[in-house]
Amino acid sequence: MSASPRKTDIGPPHYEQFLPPVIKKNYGKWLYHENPRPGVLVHVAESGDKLYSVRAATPRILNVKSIRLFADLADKYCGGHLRFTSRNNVEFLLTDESKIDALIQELHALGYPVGGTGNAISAIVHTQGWVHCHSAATDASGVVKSLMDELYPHFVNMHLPAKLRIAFACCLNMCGAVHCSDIAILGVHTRVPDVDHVNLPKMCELPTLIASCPTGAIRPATVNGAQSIHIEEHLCMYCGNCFTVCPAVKINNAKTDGLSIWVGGKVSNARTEPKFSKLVIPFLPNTPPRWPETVEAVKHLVEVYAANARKYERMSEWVERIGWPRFFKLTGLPFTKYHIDDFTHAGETYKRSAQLKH
Amino acid sequence: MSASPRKTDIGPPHYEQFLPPVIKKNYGKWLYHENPRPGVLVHVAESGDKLYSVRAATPRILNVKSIRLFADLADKYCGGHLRFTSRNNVEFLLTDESKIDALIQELHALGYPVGGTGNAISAIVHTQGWVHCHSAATDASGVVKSLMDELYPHFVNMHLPAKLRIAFACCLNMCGAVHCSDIAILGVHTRVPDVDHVNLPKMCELPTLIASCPTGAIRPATVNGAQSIHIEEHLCMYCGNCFTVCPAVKINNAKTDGLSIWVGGKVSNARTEPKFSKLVIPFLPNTPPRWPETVEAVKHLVEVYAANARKYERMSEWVERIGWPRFFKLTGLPFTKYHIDDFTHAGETYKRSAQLKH
Amino acid sequence: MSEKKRETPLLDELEKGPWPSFVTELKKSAETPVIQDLLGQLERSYEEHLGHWKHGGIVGVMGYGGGVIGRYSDLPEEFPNIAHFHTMRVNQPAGWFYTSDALRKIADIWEARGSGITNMHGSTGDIILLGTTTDQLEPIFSELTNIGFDLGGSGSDMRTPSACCGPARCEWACYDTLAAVYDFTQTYQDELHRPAFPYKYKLKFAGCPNDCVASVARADMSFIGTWKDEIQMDADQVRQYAASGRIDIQKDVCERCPTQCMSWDGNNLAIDNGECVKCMHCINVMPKALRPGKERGCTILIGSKAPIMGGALLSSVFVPFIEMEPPYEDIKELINAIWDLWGEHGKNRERVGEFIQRVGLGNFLEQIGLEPVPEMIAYPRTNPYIFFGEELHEKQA
Amino acid sequence: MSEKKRETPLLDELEKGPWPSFVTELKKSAETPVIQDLLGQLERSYEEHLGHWKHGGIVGVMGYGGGVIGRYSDLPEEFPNIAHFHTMRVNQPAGWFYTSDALRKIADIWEARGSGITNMHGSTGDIILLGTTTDQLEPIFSELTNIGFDLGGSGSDMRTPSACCGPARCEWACYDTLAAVYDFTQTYQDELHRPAFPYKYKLKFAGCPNDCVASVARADMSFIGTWKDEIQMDADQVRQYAASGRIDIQKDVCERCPTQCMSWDGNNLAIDNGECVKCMHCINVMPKALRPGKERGCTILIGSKAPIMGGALLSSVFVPFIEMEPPYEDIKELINAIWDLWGEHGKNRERVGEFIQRVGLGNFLEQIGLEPVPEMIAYPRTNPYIFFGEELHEKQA
Ligand code: SRM
Ligand code: SRM
Ligand code: SRM
Ligand code: SRM
Ligand code: SF4
Ligand code: SF4
Ligand code: SF4
Ligand code: SF4
Ligand code: SF4
Ligand code: SF4
Ligand code: SF4
Ligand code: SF4
Repeated sequence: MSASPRKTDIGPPHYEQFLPPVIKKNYGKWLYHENPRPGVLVHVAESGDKLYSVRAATPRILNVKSIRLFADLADKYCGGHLRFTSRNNVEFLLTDESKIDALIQELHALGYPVGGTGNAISAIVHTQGWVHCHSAATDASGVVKSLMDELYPHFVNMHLPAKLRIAFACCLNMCGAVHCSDIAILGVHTRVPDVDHVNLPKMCELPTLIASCPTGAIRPATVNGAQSIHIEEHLCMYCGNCFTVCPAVKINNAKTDGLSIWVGGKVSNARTEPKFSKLVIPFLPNTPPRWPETVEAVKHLVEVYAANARKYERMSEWVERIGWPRFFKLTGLPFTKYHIDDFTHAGETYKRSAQLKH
Repeated sequence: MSASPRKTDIGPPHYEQFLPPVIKKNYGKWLYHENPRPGVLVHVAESGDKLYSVRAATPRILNVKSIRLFADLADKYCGGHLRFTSRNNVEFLLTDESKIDALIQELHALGYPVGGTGNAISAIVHTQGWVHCHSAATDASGVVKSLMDELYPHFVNMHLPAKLRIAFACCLNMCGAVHCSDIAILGVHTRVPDVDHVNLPKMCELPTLIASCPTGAIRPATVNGAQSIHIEEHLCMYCGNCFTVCPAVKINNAKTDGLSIWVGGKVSNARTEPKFSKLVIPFLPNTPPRWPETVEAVKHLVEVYAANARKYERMSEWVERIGWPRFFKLTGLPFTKYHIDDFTHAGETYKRSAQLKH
Repeated sequence: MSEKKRETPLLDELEKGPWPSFVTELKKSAETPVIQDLLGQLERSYEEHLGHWKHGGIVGVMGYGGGVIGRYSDLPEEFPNIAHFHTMRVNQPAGWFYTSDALRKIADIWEARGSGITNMHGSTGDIILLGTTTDQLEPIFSELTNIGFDLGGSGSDMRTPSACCGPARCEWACYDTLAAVYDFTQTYQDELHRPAFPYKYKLKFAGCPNDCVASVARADMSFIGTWKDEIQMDADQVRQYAASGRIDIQKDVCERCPTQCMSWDGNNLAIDNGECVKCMHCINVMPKALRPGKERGCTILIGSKAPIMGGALLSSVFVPFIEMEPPYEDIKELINAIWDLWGEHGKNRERVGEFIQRVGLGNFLEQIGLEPVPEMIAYPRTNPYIFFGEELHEKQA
Repeated sequence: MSEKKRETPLLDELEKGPWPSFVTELKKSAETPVIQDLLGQLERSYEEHLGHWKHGGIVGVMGYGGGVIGRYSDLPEEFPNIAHFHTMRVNQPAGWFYTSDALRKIADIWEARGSGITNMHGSTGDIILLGTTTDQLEPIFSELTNIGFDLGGSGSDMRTPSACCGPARCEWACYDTLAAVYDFTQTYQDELHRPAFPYKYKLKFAGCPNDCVASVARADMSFIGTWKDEIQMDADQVRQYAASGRIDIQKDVCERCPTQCMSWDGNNLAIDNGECVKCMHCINVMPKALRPGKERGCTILIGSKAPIMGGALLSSVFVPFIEMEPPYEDIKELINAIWDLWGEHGKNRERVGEFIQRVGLGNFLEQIGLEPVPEMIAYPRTNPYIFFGEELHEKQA
């Protein structure tokens, strides 16, 4: 192949070539949809045509061998057409309703369960972790796998009050959009980074490094003769941004890295406006291979939510109705000073009224 | 008198000596109240006793001669008992319902109209202005008098959807607590202060002066030999705090001082939480003796509110229901870049959702 | 100059109209030279659109640092009788209750030794005696103390506390606001008269969440009455309100309840009191039928202020619920702890509300020894910038 | 070392349980030395609770600055086969639609020249090819372009835009998200491949306010479909939903409407469309009965991002409503104006959302020549610190 002249800036292939005939024909002319069973959607067009989507879970890390399996299934059931979702599930696009059961059976047999639609827990948006990233406070795929093994029943059923979106990110860069999820798990560093004064001068630009600190904790300093930096411990909140711009400032710490849990974020505009996730568990220990403390904590949050929220009430909407004091009571989670914001807009998060439940 | 030994730290007289018998008897045992007519409240005690309060307007600036008139009325109608309110009205405390009409007639005759109760516009909380303060961008009592002459019908009636609280302050120090009123009028300086370099060194402490600037616009500078300051024009938003700590930095400016209008603040916890007033008219000219532009603007706001708000809906609650875009449409007020916050928490005021009326 | 009456054509405009006129009040003493000059300078301000006051040296009474605001005309030659025109702040009686007798005594003193002009009252709550000369301050002070009055606050001290009429004239008072404001004012006389704080510190006492003294907006410490148990209801009275037709209980009451915790079936009103946030609305609308509960106390909030310098603040929850029983020991311990901490670490002209934001509410609570509770916040932090400090892993260990 | 299979007792634990296992995915290529070392290093991380990757020099393909993330093991001696383990980001097709054929071609290339491990997909939307060596980058790139694929973004460039399935598979799409994402991606190929911005710039296209690509939280520019006119209603279908008993129209629909602009009398559903804020809830609950209106377009919001460094932001309204018609000239003019301004005045690693807050939304709009409208704000300023500048009085004059 590589004989042919070098091509650049061609951009992605045009999507049209990937659309199945039923979509080409009814493009933009869909009338409504139904969700007959978990993981199955049917979209009905003005023309009366029907498109069946069967959604299956993936670990997101996919071996090309598995991709070929999906391709084979697509050929067998969907005239070769499939897609992936914004939450990393795979969707098979059928026109023949009668083939759905067989497809689902094959998928389950291959270990890719069908579900994630409607008021369920869909796949966890997540990140690289120890598999590929340098700033990970914990692994991503392992935590996600451990969680979804436990939350599995909520993926293959649709019994929750509303959609429950879970996200995971392995460091404060938050590549998984944990900042706006119903439940978010965030890897956190909790110690001031160690500075490698020997390599720093070679590896990093001081101005960029100093500018990288959100709290201005980094000061220039001369360490055994060489230009380096000093970190004001009391100003450091371990975000790791210095490490992002300078590998000689080591943020990873086997003993003190851990996980934190956040709830009540939301992206859609449905009913209530989009909002950020809020801290509910500041720190949990980093315990591979199964992170039992984290799994328990998330499971507990899901259960309390499921037991108390009203129909069509997202996690955030439920908490706002009952109020945060009640949330901490119901979940039994301790409220600490760590929960109280102390960054730039902290004052905006204080309760500035006497409207309280006593 | 002044022969007697010098007393200090005695504090205010004990309130009990000022309470009328009916209050002493029913203290803390009031059952309910009614508001039979504008300016008249009747409080009924568990004992069945009734206390009638007749509320009259004052200009707040009171001549001792007027205070004696009030004292005489209190003797004649109330066994010598009266009080003032947190909004500077005077309240006469009667037990004999039959005397109310006569009292009201005398008060009107003396020029102190009765009203301000219930869903009305009560007295305007205000400040010193040119009568006594040094940093006033405009006069207080004159603007208030001009406004209340026009809003008078809303003081002597109770036809508004809810209480409408108006406040006035003559500079950004906001002694009148305009920051949380349904409608607020705020005197504003709009030019960088003039520095009197000759007197500054004698009159002011440089560190205090420099520290006084919320935006850090004040820099030390040597002006014709002497230590003085330089003000970064683009950083100055004319708050006048430098003048408060240093009279040599002159903030008052006959040509450019003016007034601004704010709406939608609230103090009570009723229904909705307390909130700040928001800017709706950035600048109106300073036009004594009657400030027609300001009077017109406020009157217009009251009318639009009265015509559109629902029963028991404070200004802020009405605006929040219809939304700010609709508010600017209904009032016809121009929306400008001045309305968009650009101070510390500005980003918190941006609309961060797609929930819009189109 | 102060002989002949001054022309005040602009001010005269403000004697017209139905609202009581401050110009008329001034002119009631038109015969005095002081008022002549005051009118003259004010007319001049109206002509020029410019104030003519300046602050000069601190003035006051012996042993006090607060209570007097020094004022000087910047046109002393033209208006010699107001060259000095200081304000005295006199601590009002709790709830602004007076007898005619007390008012006359104040009037006499002020007419004899001052301008005869007052503000009833200043917006912190004091009786404002507007305009006198330095030499009169001491005599006025001793005459005031002789009739039982004292000065209020000014400068960086505890400011004159104020309170709503509370149990004296209101059925909704959840604690005795008058007893409280009197007690705290007396307890802190030294802090009130002798400025020793980084900045001013204001206390306001409101008997219920209607907050009729605007404490949540204008007090460094806001005491807002509230209750814990069920709203007291008289079911017949509810029905009478419904019958009266003056209010629509479903629309005007239930649907306006912030927590939607009320339901009305046309005959019975049910309140899910556990969900009630004590906003007062339903009680306000039906005072004959509903009343605050019986387990009463107050919510203490902290830190409100005007914009200077970091921006205006509303007070935020500090103690969600506490009973208000004299001698208020627990509360005074808290206040002393706050004053010690803020007094030591607060910057010059930094209000306590700004101080708390600077050091962080969590640290602030830790320093004064108060447990953080979720009632203190609207919602937990959304940013992950958590200062764990060493404790975290000590705790783990 | 990479000869004999590595023991991975900890990772093996993650092959248990019903959820598909990434470990199993890795082991599907257990025969390759690369995966042996990857498993080995990962097992090591699980033992030590520590990652073993470092970033080193920038790597990439000729003429591009983005699209490849350089990764190096910090234990190269022990795991030589992953000493270099770079990620290639491949720009996904709009809406993530594929044919089996296209997927097989990618699989073949990646198996031959890379680890054979992918992410379908990365959270920006790219196909992530996880792990190869520097010398393979060019050959892989040319083979990818030969099958019609190109690299995505990384570094301070425009990042790979993404879109929801939109009109291809959704009845609620208010504009053609696939056409739009394709057009903008092609228009800005240079900005996508050659980092020249202060920081990254992400575009996400959602067909309606449900925002199925999380654009409001994760895109510097969020295109959210919406409509202007009435919600389309099929009254019979509404009644059938009511009859079905599956939803209570009063409780589940009307009472959950954020503006309370719907009313249901048991037979007819009325919508006061003027008050509707297009939240989608009622439509979501009754897809057979309700649909977005016919006058469709999108709301453009700007500035969302993760916490680094000033704190996370949601996008804020930039253009309240605009029709989405190719070639999208007006929008492209706006984008170019933003990139010019931000490109010139933005600080290194300052996202556009942070830039706007620093310079002030008002000034930002003025600079790019857009009129401020109240739709852009939640509420007007509450602080009086207004920078009037000279214009004010020029205007007056
Ligand atoms: C396939 C997908 C779009 C894509 O191009 O990939 C999609 C597809 C649909 N979404 Fe979505 N949404 C998809 C991600 C999202 C996201 C983004 C995310 O999760 O990161 C959101 C925002 C979530 C949030 O707010 O945090 C999202 C918020 C919604 C909502 C609003 C839910 C709410 O009440 O807030 C609806 C409406 C509903 O569910 O009733 C919706 C509805 C739908 C419908 C019913 C639209 C339709 O008529 O076809 C589709 C089936 C939903 C289902 O799964 O039951 N979709 N949807 C995404 C599937 C992800 C997955 O594999 O699970
Ligand atoms: C006399 C006074 C307290 C005092 O000790 O001086 C007072 C007295 C009463 N207030 Fe008040 N309020 C007084 C200032 C306030 C303030 C403070 C202020 O205006 O600066 C507020 C907060 C205003 C705000 O939120 O901005 C205030 C918010 C209320 C409310 C809540 C109104 C609302 O819906 O938000 C009520 C309840 C009601 O009106 O139904 C209330 C109710 C009452 C009642 C009915 C209480 C009672 O049962 O006696 C009293 C008669 C009200 C009336 O005027 O109709 N009072 N009230 C103050 C009279 C001021 C005046 O002269 O007009
Ligand atoms: C007299 C009074 C206004 C009135 O006409 O009622 C007043 C008058 C002054 N205030 Fe005030 N403030 C008065 C109540 C207030 C209030 C309202 C309140 O206390 O409820 C506030 C807003 C609430 C607060 O405390 O934040 C208030 C916020 C200020 C500020 C801004 C403080 C801040 O932190 O933002 C200043 C500036 C300063 O302290 O330097 C200030 C400063 C001043 C000064 C001393 C001007 C100065 O820079 O020296 C004024 C003296 C005027 C004069 O010539 O007499 N005054 N001041 C009020 C006191 C009368 C009394 O004791 O009863
Ligand atoms: C691969 C991916 C995570 C994943 O597993 O899916 C990823 C991986 C990295 N991200 Fe990310 N980000 C990825 C999507 C995101 C997202 C989500 C999104 O785009 O929707 C975000 C949050 C939204 C946003 O842009 O703010 C995100 C916010 C960051 C940040 C913080 C940026 C900020 O302004 O706060 C950084 C730090 C930085 O840029 O230096 C970052 C930096 C990184 C770096 C390059 C680490 C670094 O410091 O160099 C990671 C490389 C990992 C690796 O070894 O491959 N990544 N990153 C995602 C890109 C795949 C793709 O192209 O499809
Ligand atoms: S979240 Fe942090 S550790 Fe995880 S992939 Fe993104 S940058 Fe790497
Ligand atoms: S970890 Fe974050 S806070 Fe700490 S020094 Fe580095 S950049 Fe600053
Ligand atoms: S608001 Fe300003 S000008 Fe008016 S009295 Fe207070 S400090 Fe003086
Ligand atoms: S007026 Fe305010 S902003 Fe301007 S220099 Fe003085 S203190 Fe600073
Ligand atoms: S605050 Fe409450 S108790 Fe005090 S007067 Fe107002 S309504 Fe009555
Ligand atoms: S007091 Fe307020 S919150 Fe409580 S029931 Fe009445 S209206 Fe509802
Ligand atoms: S964002 Fe709207 S249009 Fe796009 S898939 Fe989701 S629901 Fe459909
Ligand atoms: S779309 Fe939302 S706002 Fe509009 S009517 Fe339906 S529920 Fe109400």
